[in-house]
Amino acid sequence: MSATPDPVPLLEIRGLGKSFGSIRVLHEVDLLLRAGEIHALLGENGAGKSTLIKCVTGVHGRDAGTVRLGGRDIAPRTTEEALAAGLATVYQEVNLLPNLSVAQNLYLGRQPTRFGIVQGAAMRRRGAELLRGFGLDIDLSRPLGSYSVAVQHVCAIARAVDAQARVLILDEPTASLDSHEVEVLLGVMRQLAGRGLAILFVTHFLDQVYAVCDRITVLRNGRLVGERACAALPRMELVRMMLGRDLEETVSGRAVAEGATRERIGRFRGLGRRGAVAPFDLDLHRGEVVGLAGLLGSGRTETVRLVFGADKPDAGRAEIDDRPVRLHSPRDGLRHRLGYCPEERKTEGIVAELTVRENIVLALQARRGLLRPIPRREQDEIARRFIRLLDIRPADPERPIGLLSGGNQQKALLARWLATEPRILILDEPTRGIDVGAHAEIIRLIRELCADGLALLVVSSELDEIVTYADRVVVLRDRVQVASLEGEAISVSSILHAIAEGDGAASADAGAAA
Amino acid sequence: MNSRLPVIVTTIVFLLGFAGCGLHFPHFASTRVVGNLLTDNAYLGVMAVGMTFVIISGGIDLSVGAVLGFTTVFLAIAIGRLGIPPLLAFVLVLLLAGAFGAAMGALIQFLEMPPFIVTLAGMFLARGASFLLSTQSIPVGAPLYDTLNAFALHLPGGGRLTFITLLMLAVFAGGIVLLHFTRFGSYVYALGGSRASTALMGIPVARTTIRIYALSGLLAGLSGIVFSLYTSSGYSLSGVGNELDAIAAVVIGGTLLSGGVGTLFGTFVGVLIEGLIQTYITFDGTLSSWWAKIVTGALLFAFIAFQRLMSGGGFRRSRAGAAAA
Amino acid sequence: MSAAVDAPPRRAAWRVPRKALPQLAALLAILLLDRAVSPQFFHVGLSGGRLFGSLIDVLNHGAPVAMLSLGMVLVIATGGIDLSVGAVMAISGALAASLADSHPLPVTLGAALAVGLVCGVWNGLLVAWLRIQPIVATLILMVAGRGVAQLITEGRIRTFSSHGLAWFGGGSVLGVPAAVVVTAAATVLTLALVRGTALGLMVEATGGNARASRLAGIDTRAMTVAVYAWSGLCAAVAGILAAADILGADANNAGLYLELDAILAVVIGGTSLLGGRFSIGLAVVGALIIQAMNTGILLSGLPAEFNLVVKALVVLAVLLAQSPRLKALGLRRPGARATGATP
Amino acid sequence: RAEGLVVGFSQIGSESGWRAAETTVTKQDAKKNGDTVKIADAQQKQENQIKAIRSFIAQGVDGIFLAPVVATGWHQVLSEARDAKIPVILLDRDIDPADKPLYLTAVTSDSVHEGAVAGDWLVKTVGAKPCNVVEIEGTVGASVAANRKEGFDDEVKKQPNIKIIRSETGDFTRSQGKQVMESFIKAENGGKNICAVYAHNDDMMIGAIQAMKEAGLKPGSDILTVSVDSVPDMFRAMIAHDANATVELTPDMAGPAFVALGAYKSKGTVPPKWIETKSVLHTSADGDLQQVLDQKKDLGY
Ligand SMILES: Nc1ncnc2c1ncn2[C@@H]1O[C@H](COP(=O)(O)OP(=O)(O)OP(=O)(O)O)[C@@H](O)[C@H]1O
Ligand SMILES: Nc1ncnc2c1ncn2[C@@H]1O[C@H](COP(=O)(O)OP(=O)(O)OP(=O)(O)O)[C@@H](O)[C@H]1O
Ligand SMILES: [Mg+2]
Ligand SMILES: [Mg+2]
Repeated sequence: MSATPDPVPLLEIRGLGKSFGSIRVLHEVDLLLRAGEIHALLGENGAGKSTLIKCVTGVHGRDAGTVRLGGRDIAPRTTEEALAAGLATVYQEVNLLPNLSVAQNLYLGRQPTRFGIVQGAAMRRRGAELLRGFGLDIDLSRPLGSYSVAVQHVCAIARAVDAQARVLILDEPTASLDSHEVEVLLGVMRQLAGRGLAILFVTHFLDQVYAVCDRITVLRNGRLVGERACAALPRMELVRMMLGRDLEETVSGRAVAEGATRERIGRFRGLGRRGAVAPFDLDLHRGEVVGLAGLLGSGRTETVRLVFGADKPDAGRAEIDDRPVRLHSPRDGLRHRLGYCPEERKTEGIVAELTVRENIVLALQARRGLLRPIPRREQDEIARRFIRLLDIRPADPERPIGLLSGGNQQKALLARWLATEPRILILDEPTRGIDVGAHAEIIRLIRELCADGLALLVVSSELDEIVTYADRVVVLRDRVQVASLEGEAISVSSILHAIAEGDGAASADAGAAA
Repeated sequence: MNSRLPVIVTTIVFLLGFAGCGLHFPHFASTRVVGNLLTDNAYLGVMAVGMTFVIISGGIDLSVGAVLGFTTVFLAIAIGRLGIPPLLAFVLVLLLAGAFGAAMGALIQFLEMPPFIVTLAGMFLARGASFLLSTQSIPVGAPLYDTLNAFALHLPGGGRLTFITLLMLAVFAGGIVLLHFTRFGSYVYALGGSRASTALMGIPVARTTIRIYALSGLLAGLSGIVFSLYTSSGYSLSGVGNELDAIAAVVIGGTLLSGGVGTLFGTFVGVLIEGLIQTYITFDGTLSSWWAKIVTGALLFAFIAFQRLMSGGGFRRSRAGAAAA
Repeated sequence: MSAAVDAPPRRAAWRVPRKALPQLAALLAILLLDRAVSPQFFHVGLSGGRLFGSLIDVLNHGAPVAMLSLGMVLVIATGGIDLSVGAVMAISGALAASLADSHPLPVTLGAALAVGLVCGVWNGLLVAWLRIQPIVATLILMVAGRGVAQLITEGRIRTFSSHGLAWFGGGSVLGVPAAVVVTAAATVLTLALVRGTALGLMVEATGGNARASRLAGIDTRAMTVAVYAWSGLCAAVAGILAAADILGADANNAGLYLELDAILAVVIGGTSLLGGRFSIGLAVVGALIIQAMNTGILLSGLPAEFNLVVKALVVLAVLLAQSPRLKALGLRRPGARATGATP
Repeated sequence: RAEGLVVGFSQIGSESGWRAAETTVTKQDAKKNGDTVKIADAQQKQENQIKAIRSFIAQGVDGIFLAPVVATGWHQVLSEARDAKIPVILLDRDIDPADKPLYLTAVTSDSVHEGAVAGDWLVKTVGAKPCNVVEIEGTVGASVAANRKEGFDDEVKKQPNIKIIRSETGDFTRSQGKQVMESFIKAENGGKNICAVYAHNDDMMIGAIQAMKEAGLKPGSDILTVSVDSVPDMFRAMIAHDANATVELTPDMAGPAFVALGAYKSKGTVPPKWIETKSVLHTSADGDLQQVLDQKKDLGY
């Protein structure tokens, strides 16, 4: 691991309590962070991890408790003050500015200036250096918004790392990264810890925890479950701490019986869009899960958007049930019983201020049309059913969805599409930011769904996850389909091979612009 | 590059428009007309600079026209009636206008009230205040005014670059430096991109917001000074509706009202385009007052539509969430 | 700014069940103020079979702005804005007045409404298809529209004598002025249209997050065109009322600056200019608040040059009263940053 | 070479029927003497008028007519006109005396005088009876409004029996005039305390007349009315005995102006600095109301 942590805590959180209105979100939480250690903060979706972080860094005020940094009480009222005190944070939602250049985003507030004039060139040079440290080689003068979430997330991390703070807080930084970028990031974290930085690390990937962390603090329903040394804590034990119950081991292997009829629902030929993806062929069958694998920026999202009709293809044709159809808008997709859970939850998924109920019935309502409003009773019924089915927490259908934790928002979005009883369901990074428990549930769900005869098209950066449920894996590289693996041929190594095949540069231009 | 395109297009559109008028009317393509175009829109230009800052930061300021009116009356009374030395009066009024803007910024920031409404109330207040000062129009007889107005760089062909023209150009230059080359400028864009994110990045949101509106108020005051030089008088009704002209100029210049995107040069061209439309109308002169309005609208539409089409109006997918209007 | 991140932002704050309280309280307060400046404010009598009194005036003169706010509230809920309503009022009024004496009433009304609809659709197309920013898109019609209206009346005040059209100004139903009846009916109709169908949900979704709504299969463009069309229609009705009120169409002044009052009414009604959640009923209340204020100023006999200052102060007071931030300092609203978090 | 002069006319706007009439008449006059007139509508904005004048100069017109929206702020642009040797004639409103040398002549009525005429009529009509007057003012800040108020108020102040009890702005428009009158009626005990209304223009008065009728009052007898402009609708009202008196403000300001300009251009004769148009008083008692109305019909009111 990293440098041996010295005993005196650098950051000391004691008895921290927080409630939003009537809802108590945090109860007397303690957390000790020592200089030079990497400390994992774990818990289910909605456990209160992000809230804890926001209370410490001055986004929220806290109701009770003390925070001491280097033995001094601190009570930052804004992230600005927190930063000044030495707490650099990457919050769960990528919080950078899509309209500013990458360089500006990296150095906003710390731009090098002479006589008040920002030294653009110098800034870009330093920025390029910094990003290369993360294996990212992109044009820093282009607006950040033109790069994929993954790229944006790396920039956010780089920004925080560069802040020269004493404590670095990372809230699910790896959620949208692929294995390669995760490796790079973990490497950087080790280095920093080696330099004596204290790092608080929130994630749902236990492997990553065991790979870098020294200690683990676990929250459940806003309560401290305990702090353990990583080495002394077996995985099963950890999961029990998080869920408060055992996680029944997920059996791997295909869901549906091999003999099941492979009746074809969707058939796509030569579908493509300039600047997004090269023309590709794709078949989708009843009760089949097709996995889309590839590096970041390989064009997976673009691919599925074309299939759904979110973007207009400029080439190729689509057939549903062997009848040619026009999929040029989401409404077309909806009409032909397709569903699509987008990757970018915040900007393309939820309508933050609407309630969970309204968000769930939205697509169904759109399908029924303006003049056939869903009666309130039916809405409540639907909402309650899916809240139960997906165990969305808190189980309050009338809460603005914006107030839910990231993972629970994701579940609500899944519910939105399941409510429309689609025949083809497209999931772009469905398990991103989902806790171990829910993760297992969603995978089970995917299985059940295809057992019920759905055709699923799943984009995921987690290969071992794809392997567990995919009947077929389509691999993309640089916006081109490079391989399609069937049945027994599917394995993490074979996918990796297909991705890497022949060119190691694939990762270099990850997220390189369209 | 995505943010450059509209400006380039707008500029082209303006040049085409000017060329068109030049061919259409004999006396049009002259330095004199160009000089007039700048002089007559100097006050609007100054006002539009402030408006650009506000709009890029995702806000809006409806009070500027009224502040202009107030300033002219204030100056007329201070200089014309109370005999306060002009320069001192200028300083006073600028301080007043700046403070007024800052106050509105504070309301917007700390009470989370929508800028549109706060500044609308500000508009009523400023206009009302100028009524209270005086409902008559008051001449300003100050030697300084005459000397400043007399001063002008003469262009070949009867054109003149007057003092207020140069002042406007200076304001634009200063604004460009401030907006495009300083930290403050980048904060302005940041706020327009996303207030929430900006705050989470540890940028002083409150201070920046207040400064932006203070700046807008200040420049509105300055445009009031320009206007009072322009007419050497003060009148409580001057500047009615100018806020809309300024907003239109800014937006025609390719700035997004949703904030985060835009340039000052674009605004400059926007001001010229508005001026050009008016000059066209007066040069034509055969239009009845209602046809004049209709044609103004039509030209406005023509410019904007043409602009949209040239910069590819189609439904493009952009991941720049905030920028996606 | 935490509010905007993960706490209910301003708009959500309006949704607390007692959300109507601030507006209603403000209205009551202003009415009482009016009562203070003119003792017989609440007196309501009958004159010529028509209710008569300052209170009735408030309703009667509030009608046009209330009509406008019915359309405006939907436009704003989608995150747009419609500056052209004043001009559209002028056009429809001018058309109605110039047709009234030569054509049967249905034709007159039909034409006036149709022209309003056309204007609205035009705005909608500019916003939804050419994707011009609403404020500019509607600015075009705001400028040109008044010209069109003057073109119809040739710049003069076009008076008419048709009793049919005049009824909308002078007529009454069971003593209630026609304008009030019409507006009330329109309000009910709008509510039925919006809450009786899925329109309300879809508009709020579109205003809340247009991209997400589109991906959820909502036809956001059609939605946009629809709301602007409705706004145009409402403006046309307001135009008819205004013309009927003075038995003539005054193309130059009809609806001048009313767009601002309408927007103000909507915001006072608690709908955010950022789009999303909206309330039709409260927008109408907002319109009444504004009119109650104006009538009060007239009754007070205050010198004319004070009017604007008073108006500004009242507006600020009303908005302050309902500012979520102030509430936050009072009852600690979710997400409100407890600024004194020092242990 | 009085033939075919090119004249630029910077018109204030088209805010009222009277304004429209002035514009129409100007066009008609121009057609009569075979001149061409370029009209620029300033939409109530001085800056637009200045822009218009500048572009007239740039186009090298033979003369400029200016209906100034305010009295002040013309020095600079008028000097430019003088430097360009283009004579300027003011229509219907005068400007700051300091700028007298900058224009050829001013064809205006005296709006203070108009107010005085109205006041004088009221004084004569009520005689010694006590009389409470309510006044509906023009747009706050408009010089005409200020002057017509001044003229009227001074005239009635001399009489102890006449009191101005209320005064509000009606923005020169019918609907505002109506709304203001309604509030006056409510505030003055159903209008029983009101003996006369004075409005700064006819449009507002016509609105007020409507308000009185709706309140069950008889304008013209229960409450006396006097206003300024003499637009056709006011004559119709007087013929119907709904109104008592209106002071004429002729829309034909351009006629004399063209004459003066023509003479100046051809023979260089310098006209007097002020060509005053008469402010005739019309009352419902006159016999010739119908004729006057017929003359006014096609003037584009
Ligand atoms: N602003 C808020 N107002 C009300 N409730 C909130 C607010 N923010 C968070 N919550 C609630 O607090 C609880 C904890 O949320 P939090 O985001 O901290 O969970 P988390 O541990 O980060 O989950 P995840 O792993 O999915 O990110 C959730 O139930 C959420 O609904
Ligand atoms: N609107 C856009 N403008 C410019 N570039 C874009 C845009 N959208 C996507 N890109 C780029 O296109 C590439 C493909 O993006 P896409 O998200 O499809 O890749 P992916 O394989 O889905 O990766 P991810 O794991 O992020 O989904 C990304 O590198 C992204 O930077
Ligand atoms: Mg979280
Ligand atoms: Mg993707």
